[in-house]
Amino acid sequence: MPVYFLRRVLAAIPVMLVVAVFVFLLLRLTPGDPAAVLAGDMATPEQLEQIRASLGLNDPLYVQFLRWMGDLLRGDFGTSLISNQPVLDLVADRMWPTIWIALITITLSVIVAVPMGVVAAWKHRSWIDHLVMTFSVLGFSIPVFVIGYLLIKLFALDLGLLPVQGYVAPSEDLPGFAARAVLPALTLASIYIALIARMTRASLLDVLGEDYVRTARAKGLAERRVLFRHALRNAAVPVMTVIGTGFALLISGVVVTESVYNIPGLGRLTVDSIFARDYPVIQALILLTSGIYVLVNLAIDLSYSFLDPRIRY
Amino acid sequence: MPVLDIRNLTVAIDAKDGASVVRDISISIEPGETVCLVGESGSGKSVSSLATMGLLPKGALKVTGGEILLDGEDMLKLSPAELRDRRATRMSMIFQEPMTALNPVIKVGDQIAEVLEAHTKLSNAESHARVMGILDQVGLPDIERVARSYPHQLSGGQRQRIMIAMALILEPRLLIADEPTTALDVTTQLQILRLIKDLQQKHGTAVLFITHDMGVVAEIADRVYVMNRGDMVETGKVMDILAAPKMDYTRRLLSSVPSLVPRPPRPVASERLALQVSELDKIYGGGGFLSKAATTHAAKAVSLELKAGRTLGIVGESGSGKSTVARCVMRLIDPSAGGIRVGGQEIADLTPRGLHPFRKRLQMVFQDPYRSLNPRLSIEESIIEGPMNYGMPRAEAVAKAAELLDLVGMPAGSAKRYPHMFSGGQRQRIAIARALAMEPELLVADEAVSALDVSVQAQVLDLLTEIQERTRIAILFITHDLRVAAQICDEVAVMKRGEVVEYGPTAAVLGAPRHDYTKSLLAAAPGRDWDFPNFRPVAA
Amino acid sequence: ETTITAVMHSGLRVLDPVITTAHITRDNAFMIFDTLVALDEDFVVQPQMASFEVSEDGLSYTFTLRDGLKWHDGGEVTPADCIASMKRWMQRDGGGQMIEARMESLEATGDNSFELTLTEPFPYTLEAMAKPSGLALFMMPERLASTPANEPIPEMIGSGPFKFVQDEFQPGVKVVYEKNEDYVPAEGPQSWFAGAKDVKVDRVEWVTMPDAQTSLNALMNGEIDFLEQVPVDLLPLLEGMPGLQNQVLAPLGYVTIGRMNFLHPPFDDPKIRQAAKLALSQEDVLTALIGNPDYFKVCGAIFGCDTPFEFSDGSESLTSGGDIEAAKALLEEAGYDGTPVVLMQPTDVVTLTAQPIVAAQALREAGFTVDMQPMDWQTLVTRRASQADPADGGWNLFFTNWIVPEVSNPLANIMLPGRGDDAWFGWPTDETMNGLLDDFASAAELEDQKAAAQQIQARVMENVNYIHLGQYFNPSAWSDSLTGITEAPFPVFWGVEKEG
Amino acid sequence: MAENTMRAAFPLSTRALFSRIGIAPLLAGLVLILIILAAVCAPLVAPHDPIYQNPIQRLKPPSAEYLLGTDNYGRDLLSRVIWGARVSLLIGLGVTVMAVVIGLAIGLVSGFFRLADAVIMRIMDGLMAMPSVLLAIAIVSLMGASIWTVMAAITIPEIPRVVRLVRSIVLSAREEPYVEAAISMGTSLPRVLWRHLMPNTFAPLTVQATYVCASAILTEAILSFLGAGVSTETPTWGNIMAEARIYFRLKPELIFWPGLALSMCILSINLLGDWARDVLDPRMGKRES
Ligand SMILES: Nc1ncnc2c1ncn2[C@@H]1O[C@H](COP(=O)(O)OP(=O)(O)OP(=O)(O)O)[C@@H](O)[C@H]1O
Ligand SMILES: Nc1ncnc2c1ncn2[C@@H]1O[C@H](COP(=O)(O)OP(=O)(O)OP(=O)(O)O)[C@@H](O)[C@H]1O
Ligand SMILES: [Mg+2]
Ligand SMILES: [Mg+2]
Repeated sequence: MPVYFLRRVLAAIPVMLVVAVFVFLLLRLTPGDPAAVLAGDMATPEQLEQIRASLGLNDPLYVQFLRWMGDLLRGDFGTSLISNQPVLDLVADRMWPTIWIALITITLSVIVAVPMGVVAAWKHRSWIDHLVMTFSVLGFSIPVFVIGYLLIKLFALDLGLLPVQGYVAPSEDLPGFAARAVLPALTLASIYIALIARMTRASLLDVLGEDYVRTARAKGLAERRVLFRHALRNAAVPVMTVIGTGFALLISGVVVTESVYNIPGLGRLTVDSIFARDYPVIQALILLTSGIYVLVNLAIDLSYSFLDPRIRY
Repeated sequence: MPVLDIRNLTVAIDAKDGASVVRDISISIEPGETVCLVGESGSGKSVSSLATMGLLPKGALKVTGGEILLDGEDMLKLSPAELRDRRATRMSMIFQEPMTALNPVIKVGDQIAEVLEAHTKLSNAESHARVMGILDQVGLPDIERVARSYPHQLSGGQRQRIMIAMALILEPRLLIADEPTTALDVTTQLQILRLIKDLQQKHGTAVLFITHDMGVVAEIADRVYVMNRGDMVETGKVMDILAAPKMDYTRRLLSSVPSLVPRPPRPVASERLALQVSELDKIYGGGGFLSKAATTHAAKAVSLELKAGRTLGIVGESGSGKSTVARCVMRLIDPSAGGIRVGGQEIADLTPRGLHPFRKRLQMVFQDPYRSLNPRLSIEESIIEGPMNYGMPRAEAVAKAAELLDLVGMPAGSAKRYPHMFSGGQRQRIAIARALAMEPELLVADEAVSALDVSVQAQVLDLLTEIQERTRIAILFITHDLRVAAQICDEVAVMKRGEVVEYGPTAAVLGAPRHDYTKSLLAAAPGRDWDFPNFRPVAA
Repeated sequence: ETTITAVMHSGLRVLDPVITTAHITRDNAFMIFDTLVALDEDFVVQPQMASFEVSEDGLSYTFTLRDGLKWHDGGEVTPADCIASMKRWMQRDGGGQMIEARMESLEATGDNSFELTLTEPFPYTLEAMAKPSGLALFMMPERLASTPANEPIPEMIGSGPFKFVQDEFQPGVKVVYEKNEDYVPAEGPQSWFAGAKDVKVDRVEWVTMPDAQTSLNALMNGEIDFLEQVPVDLLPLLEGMPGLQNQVLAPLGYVTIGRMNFLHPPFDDPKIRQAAKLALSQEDVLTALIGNPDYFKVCGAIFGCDTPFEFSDGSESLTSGGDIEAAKALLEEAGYDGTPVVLMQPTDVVTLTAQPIVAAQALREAGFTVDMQPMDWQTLVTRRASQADPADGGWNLFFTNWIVPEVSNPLANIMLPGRGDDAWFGWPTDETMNGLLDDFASAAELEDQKAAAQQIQARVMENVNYIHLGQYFNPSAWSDSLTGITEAPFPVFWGVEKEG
Repeated sequence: MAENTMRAAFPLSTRALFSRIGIAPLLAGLVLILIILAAVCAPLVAPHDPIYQNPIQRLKPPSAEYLLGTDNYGRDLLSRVIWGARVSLLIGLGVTVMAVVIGLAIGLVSGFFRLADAVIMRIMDGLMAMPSVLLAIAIVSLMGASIWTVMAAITIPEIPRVVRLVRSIVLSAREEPYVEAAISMGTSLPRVLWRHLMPNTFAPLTVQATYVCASAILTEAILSFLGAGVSTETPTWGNIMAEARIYFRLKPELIFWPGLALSMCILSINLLGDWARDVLDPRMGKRES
């Protein structure tokens, strides 16, 4: 296990390097100029040039890249070109809302989606199955922001049950946090639930055709036991996998959800930074989200060995 | 009163006007009796047994007539809950594939205990004691450890013992065993058969034993039922059936079973060496940065020689390295050390490009006839691919394909059809035709008949013999079935754990084995005392 | 404790008001920093931190700091601080550079006074120092003001009515201000940026909401107190909502303009520029942009209607719905060869998406080939700095908006100077205009200034230095719990009270 | 027997169609055909010029002239939704074709050549790890928002998924005995790839393609929403909605109609994909995603 873990972590290095090179080149080889953003509307060309020089943007690309890499190795993610704050501070500030919303979404999704998928597989081809499948196809078919708007209209404006926007830290005001987290989490969960329910159903259907399920029935076990004790755990690996790869989807959804609900999280920080050409921040954020993605999927791979004793690392 | 009394059972496909797959069959089993249900693949053996357990796949098959009486109680009239209650307590079933029949993520001890949980009110301690008791009875070593193991940590034989323990823990009246030993090595098979017999005697259980292996039948059956395509053909005491079958179908089935007595040796026709393997070594795995994949030494210093027009058999238990040798010879994998000479030319260390000219001199027939033909190509396309790779014009190759298909006994006009339109036996013929199209000097057949019913197997073996006589091709024949080896091979090499432990003329090796391992293999072969094709015991 | 929660027009990211002309940075700076002198609602320069005296010959300006001025870190405000602040500002601001060009000396003359001496009279001096737009002149402690002009200052320490709460600042998300208890308001009634800046709440929080819909919802749900910009189309939603009110707080509003690239065809030809101008109609643009006519004003005056220099010479076609026929004729006459007009369209700025779309249709109708290229605003600002050929990375036309005070004075209006490569993007070379600007700068009397301004108006219309597309107004909305909100070119939070 | 003959004689009878295909995929196909027809014939079907602005007619409710009303530039919503189908479908199809073709080529190579595999998969892992919407926003805002950059931006993150799928199929298919048989018959590697391995990928790729297509159309809408989409002058369902979003409470129909078209379209594509999966390979569920 430790060896495997080490190997996987080492294997993540070239992946992150690919990400780093890609993002760096993407940012530098395409038009866009943080100096222009910084200087504002009335700046003259000459002022732009001065700012550019002072930001080090006139150095050759490889120099900039090596400088960035060197800084990274020393744990220095750089300083925002625009707001002049250390990138790490910015990220630390904006991280928690995103993490909280993501955690709530995942928990909610798993709690809702897995039973949905189980019931659908169990009642294969019944109306419940069709209902679940319809719902999950719908979940893939409606843009996140439309779902967001609909939920706001219904729960915040028409029924007046919840606030329409905002974020407060759970440590400050737990009920306030909860009230504001419900709608974004629901919005985000719509895709995730669809994804997980679908995968649970598909993989359970596969498993239900396996010999050991027949054996379990031949033992005279109750159907519920067959389903939850024998089938579900065997179906769990692909479901976990989808939770992992769906994480990328979650990040995308977060960007939109944070806009709709005005949550000061990492998604919006990234979008804002991209629009502002705030190179160090974009670089750090994409590297960070990619790193999290890699880690989450590593954690999920490791979880396989708990779900399925045949998998040993 | 019989324990199980199936009366006029009919099972059909669950659809409007669905065809019936089992028609009007009746089976009865007395307490303590072992009844064998035999028949070729698809004859309805499994369907009958699943119907008894109430485990027919929902929405696919349904019982449309008859009754199934278990101690006089009709299983077909029970509610699902009542039926569940009868399972494991009154009737139990064990399946063919012990790996997939056990839940891979639950410890085997828990899987057995689950039966007790579902049907009794024993305390944890009591239940644990019961589990240990039954594990002990099925002859498992170190039972505490075994109980805590997951299925994949046990060998095939051990897993099947677990299945048996699970089936018998509540001492059911009836045990149904659907091909419980087919996936096992002969030696393990013998142990399992003995175990079932022992337990049956101890508990007075009635056993319905499903198999297609006549050897097994001869070994254990009291009475035999023979099925063919959903119909019950014949039934009777085992000796009556084996010695004096009444129906043609049964006769054919029995006469297809190859005899364990080696056939008379053939004279050596040519001294030319088609294949010479010397000191071949193959080690799998290892290497790789930080990877700790264990290495497997799958072939150790294997040396073999094969003359033109002769057949060399490689036999041995599963995992002994037979396929490894074959694949090295074919250069589908790279040998770790040693030499392979084909027609005098060393090919062990050629690059893929250098190998190209020699490819056509070696061809292979694979085990699984369903996967060895590309399902998307017509069989003609599959056959002409090889010759055209070596520059034969298409028209000529097509003509040759037609010729070959005729040679292997395929109906005319089958060339344009696709593999799924043929039966397993036919597909194996096509695969042979494809190999022959290259006019190879050496044909490697890896378990080429193992997936076929005995009757089809006999036809394919005859075909190979006939072709060999005509073309003087050398055949490297890999099988785990000693009966087949005895009938087709001129020489036999016995492999064990990657080593050749005995090597010589078939008559010598199988007739008068010298190595202990060969002896134990032969001793374990079920029905070794019975000469099936001749309906009589083997002459001592 | 009372806190005003306000949603401003954009998120604050850049803090240094000398680095950027971004409005939000300036708005922020007005909370934290104070100015030496300030403009009141009559465009008159008033003392703020300092009283001033101008010598008879107009060459010497003496500033005397009022008592009790303190930095947020407790230090006294000294003339040295002010001088350093002015010098840094002069390096960057257009008005400041004009002063610097004429500056003889800038020196302290006592513990609380200093003197600016010029080589020639420059009547615009005080106005440049008081203007609330472009780069306004804010006073900072010397240690901050000595930061090089193209590097951001490291801290936000001012002497203004509010203190910046560094710990709670989240760039682009939230800025928090606390009342500066030590602040001593200036004399006189509050008027725009002049007079007493009397803070009546404990805290002000600016939060950013990227979605107009969301911020309006938040206001209607009572989650925020003040919304700087309400899309005019959405005003009907506010109508009849109890507890809310809305009003245009910046009565001068904004102007929207189109700027051409003078370096490349087709707009290097004045006739073709003229043709483009003829094709456009202020009403069409403004209707698409704003909708409700109560919130825009068709206005031919490049210095803005209701300003001292309101003239409308040469703007007939713009204000009367455009003259497509004349445009066609002129285009024909100029021999336009179909060179595509590369029109940059920002996709992410709500107040700038409509202009290119309407303009593209009008230009096409007049016979132009239009190549409209959508891009985000930041790409646009980068690209507009490129002098390359429009076919490879350059441009021909883009649109932008200004608040009226940014254009209302000829010397503040950055689009006017015609100094080629040194001019604002578009790089016109226009000696006539430069001459007129000099005339204006040296005009001592208002009447002379007006005469020069009128000629500048005519010149802009004739040479089409840019296309003036009219004025529009942005309603703000707030909850009834706020009182004392006053008109100003942009929202100020002193004088505002919050109940409860 | 009679029944069989009937079936053979009238293979397309409605009943047979329904029973063989099922109602949902049939309806989905119908909806999709309608949308494609509308897209192809947009110039004929649309009552107005989709980009002609008429400021006086801004934000008008539905009327005989403007069946669905007008947007904030006074453009006809119905015409924009119809024309929007064009671009949205073009983006969906374009992305699908590019992602599948590129992914297939890379996946085949990667699945078969161990050396290349190591490098390619690292790159693919890298691409996969980058959040796709963020990547797309970055690409679009950096390179300028034209249909082509939007398409490229959406394609790039889809490629690794296709590559992984193709590679996994190739990896398992190359162990198939018929592939070994071909090799032992002296078939060259490129030919083995082309003739024996690639066809195995078609069924799963068809299914994957439907999902790629659906998600591309959706991603375009999200990009528009975030301000990194195609110019509002070229109507796409995404940017019609994005542009109208501030009118969500005032004139919800501006979002409703394009949203309905979008969702119906994606729903249909997804349903067809599910159907294709059931038909082509009932066990594909495991490989997906
Ligand atoms: N789920 C099913 N749906 C439809 N037909 C089935 C199903 N299962 C079995 N059959 C059919 O029933 C017939 C009998 O099958 P069965 O499995 O009983 O054969 P068998 O005698 O057990 O063969 P084998 O020796 O290969 O196990 C076959 O023709 C088979 O095609
Ligand atoms: N590709 C491989 N990588 C690693 N080990 C392998 C590989 N193929 C086979 N082995 C191992 O090599 C040994 C010999 O395998 P081989 O397939 O040659 O046995 P076999 O005699 O053909 O058995 P069977 O009768 O089951 O086909 C076994 O222990 C097997 O697990
Ligand atoms: Mg069977
Ligand atoms: Mg083998």
